[in-house]
Amino acid sequence: MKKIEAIVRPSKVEELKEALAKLEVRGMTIFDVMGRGLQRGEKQYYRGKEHTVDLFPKVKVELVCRDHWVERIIEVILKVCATGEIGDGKIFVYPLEEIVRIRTGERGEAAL
Amino acid sequence: MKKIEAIVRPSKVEELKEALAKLEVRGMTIFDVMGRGLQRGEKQYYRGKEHTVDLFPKVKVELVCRDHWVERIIEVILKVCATGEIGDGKIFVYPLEEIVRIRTGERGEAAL
Amino acid sequence: MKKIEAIVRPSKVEELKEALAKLEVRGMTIFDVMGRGLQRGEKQYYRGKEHTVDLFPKVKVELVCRDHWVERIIEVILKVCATGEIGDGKIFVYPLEEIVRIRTGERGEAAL
Amino acid sequence: MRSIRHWLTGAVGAIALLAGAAPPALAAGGPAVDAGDTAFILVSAALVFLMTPGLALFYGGMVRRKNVLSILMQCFVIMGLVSVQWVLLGYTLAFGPDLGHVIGGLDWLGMNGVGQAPNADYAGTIPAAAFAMFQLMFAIITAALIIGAFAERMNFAAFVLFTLLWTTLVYDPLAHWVWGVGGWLRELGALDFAGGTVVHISSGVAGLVAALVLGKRLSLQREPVIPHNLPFTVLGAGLLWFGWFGFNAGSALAANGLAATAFLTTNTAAGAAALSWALAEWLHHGKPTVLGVVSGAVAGLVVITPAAGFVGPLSAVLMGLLVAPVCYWAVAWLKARLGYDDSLDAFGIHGVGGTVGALLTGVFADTAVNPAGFDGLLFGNPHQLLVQAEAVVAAWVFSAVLTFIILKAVGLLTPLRASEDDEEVGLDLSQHGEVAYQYADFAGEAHSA
Amino acid sequence: MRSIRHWLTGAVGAIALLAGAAPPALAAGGPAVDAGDTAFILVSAALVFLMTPGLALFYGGMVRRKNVLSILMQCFVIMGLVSVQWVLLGYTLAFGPDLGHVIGGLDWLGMNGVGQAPNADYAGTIPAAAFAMFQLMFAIITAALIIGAFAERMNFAAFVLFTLLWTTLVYDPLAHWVWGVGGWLRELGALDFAGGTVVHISSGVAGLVAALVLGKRLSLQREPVIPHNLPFTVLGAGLLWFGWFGFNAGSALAANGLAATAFLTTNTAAGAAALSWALAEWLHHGKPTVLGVVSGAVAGLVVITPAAGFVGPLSAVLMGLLVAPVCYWAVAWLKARLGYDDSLDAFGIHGVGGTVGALLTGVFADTAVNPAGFDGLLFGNPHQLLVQAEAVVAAWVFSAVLTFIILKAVGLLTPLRASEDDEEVGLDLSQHGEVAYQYADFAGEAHSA
Amino acid sequence: MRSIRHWLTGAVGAIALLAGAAPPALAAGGPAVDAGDTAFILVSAALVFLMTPGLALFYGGMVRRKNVLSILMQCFVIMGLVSVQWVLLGYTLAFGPDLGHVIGGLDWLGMNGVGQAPNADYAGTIPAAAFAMFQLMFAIITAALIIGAFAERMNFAAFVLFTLLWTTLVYDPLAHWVWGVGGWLRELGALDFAGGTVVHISSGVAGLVAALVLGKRLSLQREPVIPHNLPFTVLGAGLLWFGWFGFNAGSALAANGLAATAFLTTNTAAGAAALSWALAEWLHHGKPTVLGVVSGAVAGLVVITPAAGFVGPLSAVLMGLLVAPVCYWAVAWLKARLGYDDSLDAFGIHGVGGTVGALLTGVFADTAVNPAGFDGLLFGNPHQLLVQAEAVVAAWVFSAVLTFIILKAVGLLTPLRASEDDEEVGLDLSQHGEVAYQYADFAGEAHSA
Ligand SMILES: Nc1ncnc2c1ncn2[C@@H]1O[C@H](COP(=O)(O)OP(=O)(O)O)[C@@H](O)[C@H]1O
Ligand SMILES: Nc1ncnc2c1ncn2[C@@H]1O[C@H](COP(=O)(O)OP(=O)(O)O)[C@@H](O)[C@H]1O
Ligand SMILES: Nc1ncnc2c1ncn2[C@@H]1O[C@H](COP(=O)(O)OP(=O)(O)O)[C@@H](O)[C@H]1O
Repeated sequence: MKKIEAIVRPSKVEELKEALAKLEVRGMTIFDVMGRGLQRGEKQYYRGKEHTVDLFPKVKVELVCRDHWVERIIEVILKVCATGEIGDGKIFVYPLEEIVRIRTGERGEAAL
Repeated sequence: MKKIEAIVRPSKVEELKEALAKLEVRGMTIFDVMGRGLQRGEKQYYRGKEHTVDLFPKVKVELVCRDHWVERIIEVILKVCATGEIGDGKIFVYPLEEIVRIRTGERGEAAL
Repeated sequence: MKKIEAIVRPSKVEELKEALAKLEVRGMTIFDVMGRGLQRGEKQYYRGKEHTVDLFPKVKVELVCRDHWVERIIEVILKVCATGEIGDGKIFVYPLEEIVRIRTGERGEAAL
Repeated sequence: MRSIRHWLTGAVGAIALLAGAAPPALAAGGPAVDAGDTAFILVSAALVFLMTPGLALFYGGMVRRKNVLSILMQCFVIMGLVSVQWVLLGYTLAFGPDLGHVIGGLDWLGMNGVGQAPNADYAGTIPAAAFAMFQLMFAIITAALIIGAFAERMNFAAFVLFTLLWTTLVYDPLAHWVWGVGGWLRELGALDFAGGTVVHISSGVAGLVAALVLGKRLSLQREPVIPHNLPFTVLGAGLLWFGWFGFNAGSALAANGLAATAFLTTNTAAGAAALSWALAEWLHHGKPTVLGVVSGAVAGLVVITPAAGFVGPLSAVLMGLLVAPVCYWAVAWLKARLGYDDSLDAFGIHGVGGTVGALLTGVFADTAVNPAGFDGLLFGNPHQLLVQAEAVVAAWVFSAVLTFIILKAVGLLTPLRASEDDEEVGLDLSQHGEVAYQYADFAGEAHSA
Repeated sequence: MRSIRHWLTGAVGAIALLAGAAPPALAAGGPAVDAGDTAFILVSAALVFLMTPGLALFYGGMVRRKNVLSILMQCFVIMGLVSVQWVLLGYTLAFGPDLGHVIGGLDWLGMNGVGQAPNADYAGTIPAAAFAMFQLMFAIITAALIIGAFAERMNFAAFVLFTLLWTTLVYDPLAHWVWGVGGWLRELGALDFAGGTVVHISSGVAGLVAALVLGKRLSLQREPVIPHNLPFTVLGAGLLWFGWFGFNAGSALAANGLAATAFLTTNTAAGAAALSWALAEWLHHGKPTVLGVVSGAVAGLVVITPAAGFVGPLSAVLMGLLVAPVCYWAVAWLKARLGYDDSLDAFGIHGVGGTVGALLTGVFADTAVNPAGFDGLLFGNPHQLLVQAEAVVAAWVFSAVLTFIILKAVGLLTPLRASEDDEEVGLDLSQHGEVAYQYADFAGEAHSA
Repeated sequence: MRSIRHWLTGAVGAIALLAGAAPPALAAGGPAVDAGDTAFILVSAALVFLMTPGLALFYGGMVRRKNVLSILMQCFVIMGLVSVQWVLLGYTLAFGPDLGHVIGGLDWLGMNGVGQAPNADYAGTIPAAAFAMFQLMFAIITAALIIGAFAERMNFAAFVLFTLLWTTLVYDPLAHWVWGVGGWLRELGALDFAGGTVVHISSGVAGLVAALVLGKRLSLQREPVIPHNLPFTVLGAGLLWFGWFGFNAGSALAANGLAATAFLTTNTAAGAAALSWALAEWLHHGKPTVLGVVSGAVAGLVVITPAAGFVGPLSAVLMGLLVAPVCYWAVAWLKARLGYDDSLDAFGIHGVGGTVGALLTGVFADTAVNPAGFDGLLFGNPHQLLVQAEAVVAAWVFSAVLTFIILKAVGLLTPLRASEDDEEVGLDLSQHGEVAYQYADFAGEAHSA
């Protein structure tokens, strides 16, 4: 099993959720993060003091899935979340050793 | 060493903290996340427009610990956080290669 | 490639960003977390009811980088974020299997 | 066609007539309206009105994030319910021609006969409608004060029924007793300038009873229950203090020297109590808090309410200094000791502060300030303190017993508490299908589940 | 040197004279100022003023986090723009000596001749400047109501131009028609106590047209668009209700019995409508919401606005009960059905509620309440309903046509909508370079990108 | 027993008598109270009161999340402290019978003799107590304005001492100089309608000195320091603008034509300045901000304060247009250049705007508007500008020197600044043991550490 971490634009989250649901991938955990990379910021002004932002709001989507699902999910993410403009985000894939469903105590693939 | 990630109900966090403290496990990092899975949402209404929520507030608890502690901690989490109703959450266990305590620069188990 | 997770004091984030930028490390993802460890809390009072806090605001900085960069980055984090007082935080290093740049679909080191 | 007017504006009045009540007392050619006084009372009514949104914020900031809308909802529903109830029925119950010293007759049902001419019995220089509106705002805020006691757990339907019954069966009669011409506490000589007994004791005691009947919040033992937005609470306190000028100075029912005196004592007591609460905290645990300071200010406003037009400025300083430590003790010690869950201290501040205020009015009242009042203990008239105590006991007993009965009755129709699940999820989502804040950058959060 | 005074205070007046207008009508030795009435109108003006910050919160809470500042910005810019426009030009267009029943002359340009003495044409017991200020506040709130319709997508420069043109070309003439001495709707006998037509229909219809011309928000289909801070919305509603006492009672232009009546009907209708909206929701989807209750209260305030000084309290109850379900239907069904994106229901509440109110005024108006008005349908005068309908149609057509033309004209100069990117990022950051909230513990967030 | 009354209401008065002061000047049978004027001044006092909670929000929104409660706390503690100080001592220092043109005598200690009858020296148609309360609100807001300068770093105990000393040693005498019968600046002929010198210059300059004495915030260089909640700031500005109608129009001390004029000029200047600040930003960096617009509005309110009852509406437009760019320059350029850390621009807006206003009053004052004033430079009296400049210099020097001395004295007793750790953690938690917001779904957050 793998954990996929996708850092995407907030405005893409709804679409991504729907696209994944079509794959029958429902389980996920998401939260707000701030990202920094190549993207260049808009300026802010407070009483004339300029402040250039270099952290952008992104959403991190975490999905744990079976190994053979990884590529399919990556494909969907790329399709939905790529706009071609800097700041689209990244996908990271990690190994994972164990999964437990708290409700039942089930382990491994059964817990997904 | 392993990293345990538990995604639990917000209302269980206090109890979990206390139960782990009894195990002498104090160190942890926690934050708010939104989760999606089998759980079905309550409806919201804004001027007659219905809006069904499919993301639920959960809390992610991250614990780095020695290998032989993993099972004991999972057991505590199961005991405290299982209500038997859908939405109780998951536990994920990851491998981890290095730990550093920033204050002292200590590495590995000493850093815990 | 590795993922470095640094849990640091919020007041150190700006400095850390700058120090890493000097290393030409720009890409990172950060978010607010609450941490628990050896640090002892200040008391809060609400209409005479005392409430001791044991969760402290920290910031988690996540950096994915090539293997040989890991030590250099740890060094910078230690230099900037160590104050010597309890609560400075931890660094965790994880293995990682794949990276994809959403914008282009590039994989591996090219995606960084 | 003319009959429609009679139907519309007279239908309920007709009921009153059938009920054998006297014809409306007000006629053309009565006393003249004074523009200055009318301006003052209408604006005061608006100020007192604003206290309820202010209270909504004051209370709303103190609950947890998942329940803030339920507080705001209850306040606004009270504004709606009591406004309509008052026009149809409440006003005449409270201020209508006296029946047996305990209640007003139904003569003014549906505001029948309550119009543009003054009613000299209550305020001879302002339109009767202005007086009725000013008084309405007191009825609203009183019902709203109670909700602090059962916050974060009451079933909404039960709340609606409770409010309607309570305002009709507790507030309206009590207002009649104390302020109505012929009311028995008024005839007894009890002093209550702007509603220490009618507003604060009645609501605070009702809150205590409700807290006891409903029981504790589930999470109370399990986790810290901490105000989710103190700036709201502070802003709410600012609006309360602001509105209280209408409450107390407006209770002079004219823009005169007495109103100025009441304004002065009101502000002074609030300021003094804010300071003494902070001081109590500073001494007790080393840090004065802003929640403490605003709680103190409210306690000071409560304590001076019955006394505002009867005491001098130095008495106001003393009353303010005294009341805050007592309320602090009630919320920090007494509540924990007795173990009731008065969520936002409706009893601890309004019940206790109102009681202290009613009694201290019997100590500090001074006919040199207001010849229409009586002297208190300090000025040679210990009897007044006794009278005040009688009024306090009457209000306590009446409010406690009736509140208990009403809650039990409502409980027969619908559960008083939200279900455990609903309480856990939060009343906002479970009772109202709404979430207060959307912090996330992606759309569509829910709440604790 | 004396000439400087003339230059400064008279320059624009001179233009007026050159334009052939009559000399200022006000002279010393006119009617006397009454302190009570003046106090009431100045305070009422302040109350109406506060409605715009209140509206800013009411609307601001309903948009998404990334656009809240753009709402607040638009409200405050309107406060600035209309304040200056009114003093220089607007007041004389609306209330200056009548030209052909459609517009005021330029005699009072730059407030020339509008001073401390009363203008008996409008309010004989208060300074002309007080009347002008009271009226200004209506002009401000009217322009501000519109922004709810095009929220979250309008280009700021276009908004500024639009506002300036709209207040000058739509509000000022319409105010003249309805309230100005000689205005044709006034002469027709249309009743509009406090601005149902002038304020609510005109702004609501303008909102509908703007929503249609600008088109839908990009994200509307893609994701749920949910209020980001309902407590702000509720607080805003509280301030609106509070300020509305100045709006409606102040429209008596004196602190008298009529003001008290208007106060009473205003509060009653608001309360009744809050309840009936909640009830409609309860029946419709099982849960009354706080957004519903405050929307209902506002709808009730809208519906009673034209009627406040012409109807009795029971009519106010009925009007309140009736209007809320109609507005609820308009925002929950009609809007979805017709497919316009009136973001915050400026049309659904103010356009629809104002129309209902103007018509119902023709039903419930009662000369027993106000002999200076007319009887409505219920009191034997069906003709009044016809007159009201004429006024409604006139306001609808005038506002719709002019708003359309103004938007098209502005669109020639600058894009009406923010760019897609800017809309996505949010107007706060893209149009104003600011971010509303800093939640993070580290410094310096941006917004959705 | 009667002696208790004398003890209570007379004790401090007795001290005054012992101190050789004249017996209270007010006696029965004096001038009559006018209800309209009294209504207006009491309501104005309430409006000015509300400015301090408004300021709390205005400032509170601009600090970082971890310090917002400390701002609210300081504002509310000032409300308490100054309310009590004023009743006991401050009022008589400021307005008591003149001693040597610099201070009021102690005759009215503890409000002795300040009652329901008017004091013809100041306001012959309202109760003396109403006048005293109206003036109190000015004392409160003045002390509160200063805190913007030392926000986010002052030690709470030092703040309390500082406030008490400053209001007594700076505000009270200065109020006497400018407004007290016999005060030397008043006798000089300096015009200050509602407190440009007394309120804004004194507090702004005190802020500058405090910022210099305390030094910069630690984090200032290290990280961006950005407002944490701009909607609060905007709401606060709305309440300030609203309350300012009481401040300026109320300063006519009667509900008359002059009050209407002051209302008109106040609103006009605020609107014009809001626009010109936005314009300055638009030209300077391409984006008008809402923080800019509300800062401009406040600057406009500041500049018109001394002039409100002396100038016409077109002068108000000009004053508003002029002041905003000057204040913008002060906060955006001058502050950076000179390097003081005036956290929230108490000096940049109130000090600078107040100075501009006091001087421009000497330019635009017009006896055609107010015959009780003087003409300014534009109307042929350059001398007035000189007089205004003298008053400005006197206020600057007096406030600067005294503030410096008071801070140094307080610094001997307790550290002026919070410890570095406390500043880092935030004043809310470190000084008050509280946290403003609970965002998390689990209970019990702390703050930056
Ligand atoms: N090395 C990295 N480690 C962790 N997160 C990264 C890294 N590089 C980029 N990110 C995340 O990906 C987001 C997008 O990266 P950016 O370089 O701006 O655009 P793009 O991926 O389109 O080239 C960043 O905002 C950040 O959240
Ligand atoms: N595949 C997954 N990847 C990541 N997180 C998941 C996944 N499945 C579930 N979760 C997390 O676990 C939570 C509970 O899952 P859910 O399916 O609703 O209930 P249960 O685990 O009790 O069957 C979700 O809200 C989500 O946060
Ligand atoms: N075992 C752990 N697993 C996850 N996070 C931890 C663990 N121990 C500590 N942390 C994180 O590191 C932070 C600092 O730890 P703490 O023990 O307080 O200080 P220090 O690392 O300086 O000794 C904590 O607040 C928490 O966020």
